[in-house]
Parts: sequence; structure tokens; C-alpha cells
Amino acid sequence: MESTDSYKVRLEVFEGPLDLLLYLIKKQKIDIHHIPIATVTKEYLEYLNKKKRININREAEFLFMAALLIYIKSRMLLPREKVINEEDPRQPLVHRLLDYQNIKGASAILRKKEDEEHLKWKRTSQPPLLKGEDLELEEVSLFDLAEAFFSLMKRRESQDFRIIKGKEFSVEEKIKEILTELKKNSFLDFLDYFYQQESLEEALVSFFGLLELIKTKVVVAVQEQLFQAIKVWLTKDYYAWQN
Amino acid sequence: MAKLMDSKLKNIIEALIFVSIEPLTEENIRKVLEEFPQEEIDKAIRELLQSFSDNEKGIQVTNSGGGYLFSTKPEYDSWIKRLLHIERKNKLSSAAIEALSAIAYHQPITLAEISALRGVDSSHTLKTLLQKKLIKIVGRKKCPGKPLIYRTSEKFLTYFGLNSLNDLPTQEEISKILEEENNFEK
Amino acid sequence: MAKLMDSKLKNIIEALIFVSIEPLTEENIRKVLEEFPQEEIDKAIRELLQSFSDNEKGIQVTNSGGGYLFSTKPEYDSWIKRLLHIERKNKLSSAAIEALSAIAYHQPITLAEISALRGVDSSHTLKTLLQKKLIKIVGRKKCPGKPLIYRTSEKFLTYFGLNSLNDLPTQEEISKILEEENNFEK
Repeated sequence: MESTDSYKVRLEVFEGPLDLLLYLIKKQKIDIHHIPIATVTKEYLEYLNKKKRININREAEFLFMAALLIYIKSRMLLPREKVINEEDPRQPLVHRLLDYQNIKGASAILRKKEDEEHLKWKRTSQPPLLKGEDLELEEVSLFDLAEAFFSLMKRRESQDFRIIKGKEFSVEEKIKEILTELKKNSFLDFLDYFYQQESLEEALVSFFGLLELIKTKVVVAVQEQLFQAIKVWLTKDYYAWQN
Repeated sequence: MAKLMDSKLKNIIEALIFVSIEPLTEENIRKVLEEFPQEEIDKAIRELLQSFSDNEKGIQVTNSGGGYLFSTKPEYDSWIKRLLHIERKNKLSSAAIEALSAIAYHQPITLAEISALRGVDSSHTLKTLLQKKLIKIVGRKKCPGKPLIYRTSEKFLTYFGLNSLNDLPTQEEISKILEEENNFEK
Repeated sequence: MAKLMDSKLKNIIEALIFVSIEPLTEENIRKVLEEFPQEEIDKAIRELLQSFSDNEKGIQVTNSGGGYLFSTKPEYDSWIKRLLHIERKNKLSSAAIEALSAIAYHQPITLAEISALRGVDSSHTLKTLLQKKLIKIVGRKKCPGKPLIYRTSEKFLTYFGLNSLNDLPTQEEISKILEEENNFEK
């Protein structure tokens, strides 16, 4: 259901200037191919006049059509040399009206089909047999893709704090990993190490592991100079701790 | 024995359609039943559709949206509304239906082209249709400004009970309804 | 006449059970069918249950969880699993769409970067996208750990009807579509 009622009240029931024009033509039972432009323009303007307040921004299309009608009328009134093959100034408008009329006709049929389909109720959820299965399936369009991304960005902007879910890493495992690295290379570049972590969660768990090691004085973190790389070294206590 | 076999195939297809929320395509039915010959599958589908045609069922299998789907029979609508406490289903606005027709018959189409066909700016309506997933963005037009281009979706077909875009109202049907409207107003 | 009436009641109940998300209790059935005598309703329910007992149906109504419920017959489970497997192969989960969008707009990108963008570990999702050939590995990042870097594939472009990555909808276009309503109401 379209939510904005304001959108629908534009000039009562008419969906647009073509709609109004079509109505005026039908009302006078005129052949669409031979619109008496003078009469129709007059009626069209009268109709607009009756609408006391026209919102220029919203009804601009109606005014534009009025201008177009007046233009066509003036062109038809102006005496000009007869040139064979010269297009009737009404032609483009007639084409638009015919196209539009077809759309209106199709809309009426689709509306009937909508009514018919509404009588048939469909299920909106999977039957219980399938519960528990991961069935998060969706048809994807380019719009979904772009929307997914931009809402992702929005979500991130608004989240200073977020809950991290996903694969689980244990602090114990990370401690073992860090110690293995340290034994191999005698020291560990703090930043390098974290860059290697594949997810934020993994990085956080590793960080906790490192804190644990520092707390128990098994390793020591050293920053030799301000803004320089932080390096982590094994301490003497490591060997004691190991036993 | 052969009889049992037939009805089994029909039953499998019925079960498959039943678990589908979206129309189940013949292609997917064939993929599932790859060991069965095409003719047998076709026959089983026909029999299945047939089995809902009498007055003994409250539900049916329909062929729309490019596949098969279960739904209730239309005559029981009022009872379902009672059960679900729904007075009436939301309909599309006339602007939305009009824009959909414009898109359906002129796709692929840009926003500017839709607006030109309708004579009204259609960006708001398009947004509604996108959100309802009745249309989708399918790329960009190769012209200055590279505007996005739109098409109707599978859901559009299902929504109107159409099996494919070939089932859209024909020019004859449209002319007929336009004539009827004119006569009615006279 | 009475016969027609009976089957109609049975059909209504069938339609009601079909649209219920939860098992439909007898109490609810009676509420909807308040103008019908209890015995007729009971009889119709019995007949309905009966009608699925032969070998001619792939679905059935069962009494479980305090109410009546449609389900597929258990003997067709293996076929349904086949279907779900096929459908899953063809479709993307919302996690996959999200990851794909992160890659599309941020490529070249590493797993760690995708996970950071999404706030969840994305290794599993990435594997799915690789299997579907919507993304590809294009090398390693020159940074510690030398993580693999990913890009969207040609198939990604075809899937979404794009000629090139420049054709992806921009932030402005999407916000315009999504936020037009707010502007409109101002």
C-alpha cells in the first residue's frame, strides 16, 4: 500500500496530466487521433483553475502539460506555409496519449488479476518439517546488493560498540600460538601479529592471550622508542611457567 | 505396480511443491527427479493438477510465476480472513499498478522513461515497487548519465498470477477493456 | 445437497489448516465455523484426515502440537532434501549478499577487511562465494601475513547484469531511492 496519501490527492483522482487529458477527451467522446486542441486546452485550463491551490512543486507536471497544450494550440493557429509531410503538432501528444491509454487498460486488467490472486492464500513460511535447517534464501537483485552494502556502512557508522559473532577462538589456543612464534623467532612484532589475524574477533582473542602472558610475566612487551614497533619477548619466567 | 509408481511420482512432486515458498519451476522438478523420463514427469504434473479440480479440495496447485505453487481455493477466502482476523488485503495503489504496467510492457526501462510514459515523476512509486520486490534493478543504460534500468521480478508474475511475461494482457484484451469502459461511460 | 455441504466444510477446514503457521486447534476451527454444529465439524475433520490416508497424496494433515498441521509425508523426505540442496546451490543467503556487497564496493579486499566491515567472521561466507564463482582470488596483499586478496568475478557482473564495476549503483542513487519518502514528506 502506498503510504503517502498526499501523493494520491494530486488533482483528485488523476494519476497525472495524461490521465486528466484522457478523461477530458473521453468525456467529450472525441477521437483521440483528432483532438480539437482549442476545446481540450480550454477544458484543461478550466479544470486547473477550479483547483484553487495548486502546489507548484507537486503539480508541476499539470502546468507543464498546460503549457504544452497552449503551445500546440498556438502552432495550429499560426498561419504557415503548407509543407507536405509536415507533422501535425498534435502527433507527439497523440502518441503519448495512446501509449498511456494502453498502460491504463493493462492496469485495469492487472487490477482484476490482483483481486483474483488475493482470494488465493499462499503460505508465507516453510512447513515445520524443515525447521532448524538454514534456509535464509533470497533472490538477489542489484538493488539488494547495493542496499546491503550501504546499510552495512550505516550500521557501522552508528556502532561504536558492537557484538562480534562468528567462529570461536580460544585464548588458550592463541597463547600456544604466540609462544610457538616466540620460540621460533625470539620476538614478535605486536602490530604485524595482529594484522595476520583474519577477523576482529580473532584479533581480540589473541590480544587477551597476550595480556594473559604479560600478566603472568611470561612475556614482556617492549616499545624501544615512542611510535616505534612494540615487540614482545619471552622472559626467564617462561621456562618456570612451563613447568 | 506401474500404477503405484505413477502415483508415487505424482506424490513426490506434490511434496516438493508443498515445501516451496516460491513457485517451483519445472526445471527444478526435473533436476530432483533426474532418473525419471521427461514424459513421466509431465504426466505426473498433469495428474497432480487434475487432482485438485473437483469439489473435494480446499487447496490447489496453480501454475504461476514460472512454476507451481500451492494456494487455497478462492471460494474459501472469507473463512480464511475470519481465521486470520484480516478484513482485506492491502492493494497496490493505482500509481503503483500504472508504473508496473509501464515497466512490464516497456522493460528494460529507466526511471525517466517510466515518468515520461505516465506523465508524472515516478521516483516515489518506483521506490515502493523496489521495496516490495515487484521490480528489480538490472543494470545501467548505455546512454549519457548511465541511468539505472529496471525490470519486473518473478514476484511480479506470482503477484498477478501470471506464469510468464507472455501472459501479460494482450493488445486485444486491452482494447476490449478500453472499449467497455467507454461504453460504460456513455 | 447435504453431501456437497459436507465436503465444503471439509474444504474450508483444509484451507484454514493450510494457511495456519502454527498447528490449528479445534477451538480455533470452531470459532471460525461458529454457525456449524459441533458434530458436523468433527465429522468434517475426520473425513479430512481420512482423505490423506491412501497412497494418492504426497502431503497430509496430522494432529500434532495441540492442533492440525499440514506436512509432507515422511517417505518423500529424501526428495525434498534433494530439492533444498539444489535451491541452496542456486541462491545467496543474506550473509552472502552482504559479503558480496562489501567485496564489490571495496575490492581488492582481504578476508580480515571483509570481516571487519561486516563485524562478523566471513571465512565461511567467502568460501560459498568462491564456490559459486562470484568472487576470485587475485593475489596476496603485501603486508605481514600476506593475506589473500579477493575481487568480484566476471560471473558477478553477468549475474547482476552489469557491464563493468563502474555500473554498480552509487551511494547517492541508493539513498535517493531509500530516502525519497522522507524528503517527500517534508
